[in-house]
Amino acid sequence: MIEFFDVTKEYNNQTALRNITFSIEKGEMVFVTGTSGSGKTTLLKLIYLAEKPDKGEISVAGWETEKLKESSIPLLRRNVGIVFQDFRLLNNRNVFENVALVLRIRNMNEKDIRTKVYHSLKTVNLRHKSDSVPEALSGGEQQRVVIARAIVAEPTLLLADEPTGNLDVDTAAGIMRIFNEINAKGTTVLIATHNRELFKNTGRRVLRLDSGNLVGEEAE
Amino acid sequence: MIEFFDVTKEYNNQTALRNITFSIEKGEMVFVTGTSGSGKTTLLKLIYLAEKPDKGEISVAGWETEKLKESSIPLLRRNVGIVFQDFRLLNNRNVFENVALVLRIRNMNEKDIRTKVYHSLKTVNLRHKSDSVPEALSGGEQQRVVIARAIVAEPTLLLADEPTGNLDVDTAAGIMRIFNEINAKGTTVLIATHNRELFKNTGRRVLRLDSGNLVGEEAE
Amino acid sequence: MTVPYSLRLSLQRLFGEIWINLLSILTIAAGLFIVSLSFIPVYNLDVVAKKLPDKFSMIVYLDNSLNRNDINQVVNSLKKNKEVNSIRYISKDEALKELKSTLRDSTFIFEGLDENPLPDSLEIKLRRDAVDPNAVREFSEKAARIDGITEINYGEKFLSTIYYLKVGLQTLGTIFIIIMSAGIIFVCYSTVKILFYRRKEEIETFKLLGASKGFIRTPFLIEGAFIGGSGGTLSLIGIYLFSYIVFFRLADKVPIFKSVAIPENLFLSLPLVGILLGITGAVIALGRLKY
Amino acid sequence: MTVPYSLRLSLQRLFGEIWINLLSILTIAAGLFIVSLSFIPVYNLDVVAKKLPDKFSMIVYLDNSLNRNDINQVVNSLKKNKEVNSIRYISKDEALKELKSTLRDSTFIFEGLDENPLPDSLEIKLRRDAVDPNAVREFSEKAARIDGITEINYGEKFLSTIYYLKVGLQTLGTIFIIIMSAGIIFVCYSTVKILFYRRKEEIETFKLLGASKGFIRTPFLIEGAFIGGSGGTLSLIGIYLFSYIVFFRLADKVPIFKSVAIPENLFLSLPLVGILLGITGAVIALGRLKY
Ligand SMILES: Nc1ncnc2c1ncn2[C@@H]1O[C@H](COP(=O)(O)OP(=O)(O)OP(=O)(O)O)[C@@H](O)[C@H]1O
Ligand SMILES: Nc1ncnc2c1ncn2[C@@H]1O[C@H](COP(=O)(O)OP(=O)(O)OP(=O)(O)O)[C@@H](O)[C@H]1O
Ligand SMILES: [Mg+2]
Ligand SMILES: [Mg+2]
Repeated sequence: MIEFFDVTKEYNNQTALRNITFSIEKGEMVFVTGTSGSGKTTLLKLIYLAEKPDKGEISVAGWETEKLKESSIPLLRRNVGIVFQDFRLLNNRNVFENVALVLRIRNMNEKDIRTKVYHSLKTVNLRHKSDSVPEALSGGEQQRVVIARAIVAEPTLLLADEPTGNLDVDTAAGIMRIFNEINAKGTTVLIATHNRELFKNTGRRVLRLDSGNLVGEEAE
Repeated sequence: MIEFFDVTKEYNNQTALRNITFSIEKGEMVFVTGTSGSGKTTLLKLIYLAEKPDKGEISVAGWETEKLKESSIPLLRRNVGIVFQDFRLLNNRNVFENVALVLRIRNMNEKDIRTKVYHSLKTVNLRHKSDSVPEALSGGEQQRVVIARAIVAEPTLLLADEPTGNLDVDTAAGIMRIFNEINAKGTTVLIATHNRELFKNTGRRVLRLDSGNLVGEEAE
Repeated sequence: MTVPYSLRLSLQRLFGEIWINLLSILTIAAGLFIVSLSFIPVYNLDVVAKKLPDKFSMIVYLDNSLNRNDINQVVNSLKKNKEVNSIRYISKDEALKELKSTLRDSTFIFEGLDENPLPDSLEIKLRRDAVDPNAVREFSEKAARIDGITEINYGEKFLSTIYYLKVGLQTLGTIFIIIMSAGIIFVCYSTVKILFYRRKEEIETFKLLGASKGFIRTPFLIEGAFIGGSGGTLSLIGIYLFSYIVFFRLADKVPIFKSVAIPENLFLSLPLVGILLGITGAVIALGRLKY
Repeated sequence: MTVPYSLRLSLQRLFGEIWINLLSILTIAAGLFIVSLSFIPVYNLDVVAKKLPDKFSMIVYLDNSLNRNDINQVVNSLKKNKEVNSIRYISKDEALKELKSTLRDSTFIFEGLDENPLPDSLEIKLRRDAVDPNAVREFSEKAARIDGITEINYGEKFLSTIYYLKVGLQTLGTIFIIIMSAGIIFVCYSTVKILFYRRKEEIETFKLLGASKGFIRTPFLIEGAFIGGSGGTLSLIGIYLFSYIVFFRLADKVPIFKSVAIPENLFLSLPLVGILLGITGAVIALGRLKY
């Protein structure tokens, strides 16, 4: 599903990722961890093409990203559900519309949109907040809206960047259950987190980053 | 330092806090915890006057907030350092200026500003990022800038809302050490968090919120 | 993307931030109103300028010995020149009558006259575009060579005043309208651009969620068209209100307003102009979308 | 707050988002330029309108039997009226000379004259504000009662044309300038407002960090003043360039431009007007800051 070969990414001559090589099979659930600023978010951004590598090759869902035409980028992204670390919720529309946007982009009809959005919001326990604007939600509620938005279109690849940073232990456990269910249905899941609790004793593979270097891939 | 008496806060007829009464002494370090949406952020907002209570009385640092003149609100806020859950960093200035803003508001001279800002940024290990804009920082780095901004003016009251949500265990421990040091120097500290690790076995008082009700005040 | 959704999306945006959008609409309306308003005097000056040459005429004095036939021949020779628009024969009696009526207050002059001392003459009106100092001089030289014409008379100073007034008014009017329009187009564009500038982040999020360029653009174009179109329509209403008040109400008191012409059909295109401005503004404001 | 910091802050903002600020500056410049531009024809029409009454004069014919002394008495009686600006005595000989020179082409009329049939007369110029059909009629009735005056003559139609042309031009010009200015003030205000709209969140953060109202406002006011002032200065430069090109270059070819007056001193206030607009825009845009 995802392959990195000798990938290096620099921001203004400061290396964020150095000679990274790894691959993730279809249907896997993998974690990325590392201290603050170690390059987790950058790694995810390379996958959904928000950043371009300075060196090396990346392929996602069979597409070689380097050769991808600009017009195909939206097509690739429509296969990916993303939980952004900084949420990226749109403040000028309510929760329902924020989640529905993903489906509207995919040209779905209004009836299906309602069914899917409400189902997705129910999954994260926010059905009752569908008419609120993001600004009227608590931090954890906002984060769950982002999660609902990421899973609503049933993507083949789910990228979650620090998805439980604003959630208490119980709610976080609930979210992890959802991710496991989705993964069980065949979706490849990649979660960047500093929260060891999420992957401890799960037997899942963990990519460990340290100042931009990949220093380990073993399960914990 | 802080006194709540029978405080109730509603948003559009939905109760966020119900009949809350508690008090925090000068020099204490207290935690607020509770599940997502239980009212932690709302409680902090009432203290720094971003929201007004619908019922009850609040006094902060000797001021009865209900009787406070509008022109005194900035004076009160200048005694308070706030780590906002949603960061509130200004994207059109670099890290240095974001932190320095707090001191400029207090009319400090340029030389002292430089000394204090750099010292504060060094405390959170971000001295080397002082020229970056917030958008070019990782999530955890942004959170640490917010912490640096909250402590730079040596406030008499520090309010921290989920200050370690984007930080790994080690960095979070470092931040808690800083908070403890500040508290030791006499600053009252109130931390809202879902992360039990922060207060487990510290002997500090923990206010437990559940759907807007205060359900416990004991240390863990 | 279904068009109904882009439509709904743009309506939501428009009404979601109604005040700021209203401000833009009013700005564009004000801009278009001003251009249209300044178009009225320019248009009228142009109408006046075009008619100016009609005020000009040449008088050709005829030899006293000519008979009817000879005179017809002179008229025909003159008519062969393409500059000539019309020729009027003025007999010496008519000429005296005209002179008496213009000198109404000093008719005592004529009390001593026993015989009409005036000659017969022809009044020549030239075609509008032939009223130009050089052309007229050439024409009068040609005419002077015709048998039976004793003298040719026209106010050279009057002619060049008329000519330069016409050219001057038209040039100034054109420059004025061009600059006005350029200025207002810029104001409209910049209003739309500033408005969309706030949406940078929204556009970024759309892209990251997999939206195609068309999906991102369409609602902005609709919004731009709506803002521009509303602005244009408002300016049209403003212009009509203005003309009604000034030219129908005020005209009672100040009759000169009655002769002001309003190019109404031209103004009917204002909403269309607004829509075009809005869409163009939106297109430029969005720029080349890059992933 | 130290003023140098607000200054630095506003400069940082201005240059940090240079493009969008430049756009606002240019919008305001375009707006002020347009008003100033349309001020030129209005100003010139007003100058012309004010001078129109000078074209008007009355002729008073005197009895043939009056001697020098009698005439002086008539002049003095007339001068007592406050409407009178100046009086010129025209002897019958002068009158004939003038008539001959205006009828230059038809001097043959006078060939049969043995004696000068014209009377002595006085040409009266009225004060500009007295040139109004009713006032003139009243005055002429009063004057007719003076001994020695046989007849009073003035073109009634010419008078009312002049009068209504003057009133009309001035009314239209005033309306035009008021609407133009209102429109452009609105455009400027709205530009600044839209610009500051983006800063809502920034202002909110400032408040939460303990900034006083003054601290929040000052940089915005400086920014507004700078944007407005730059816009005003640019429009001034534009106007000077425009006048240079049109009135100095074009005037060679089209002499009528030479007589166009440019109210240059008035335009010198454009930067100030811009600054005022910018500051006012900023003040209104910020609104009543509430904590
Ligand atoms: N501005 C608002 N308008 C309406 N409702 C609001 C607003 N702010 C918060 N709420 C609601 O009030 C409740 C409490 O919110 P609050 O932000 O205090 O929760 P919290 O304890 O901080 O949660 P979290 O841990 O997720 O940040 C939530 O249900 C939230 O949706
Ligand atoms: N747009 C950018 N421009 C410049 N530097 C950047 C940019 N984005 C990230 N960086 C830097 O690259 C490094 C890696 O950032 P990244 O966001 O990948 O870290 P992270 O592992 O996600 O950290 P965190 O856990 O704090 O979110 C950091 O030092 C960061 O400051
Ligand atoms: Mg990150
Ligand atoms: Mg919260």
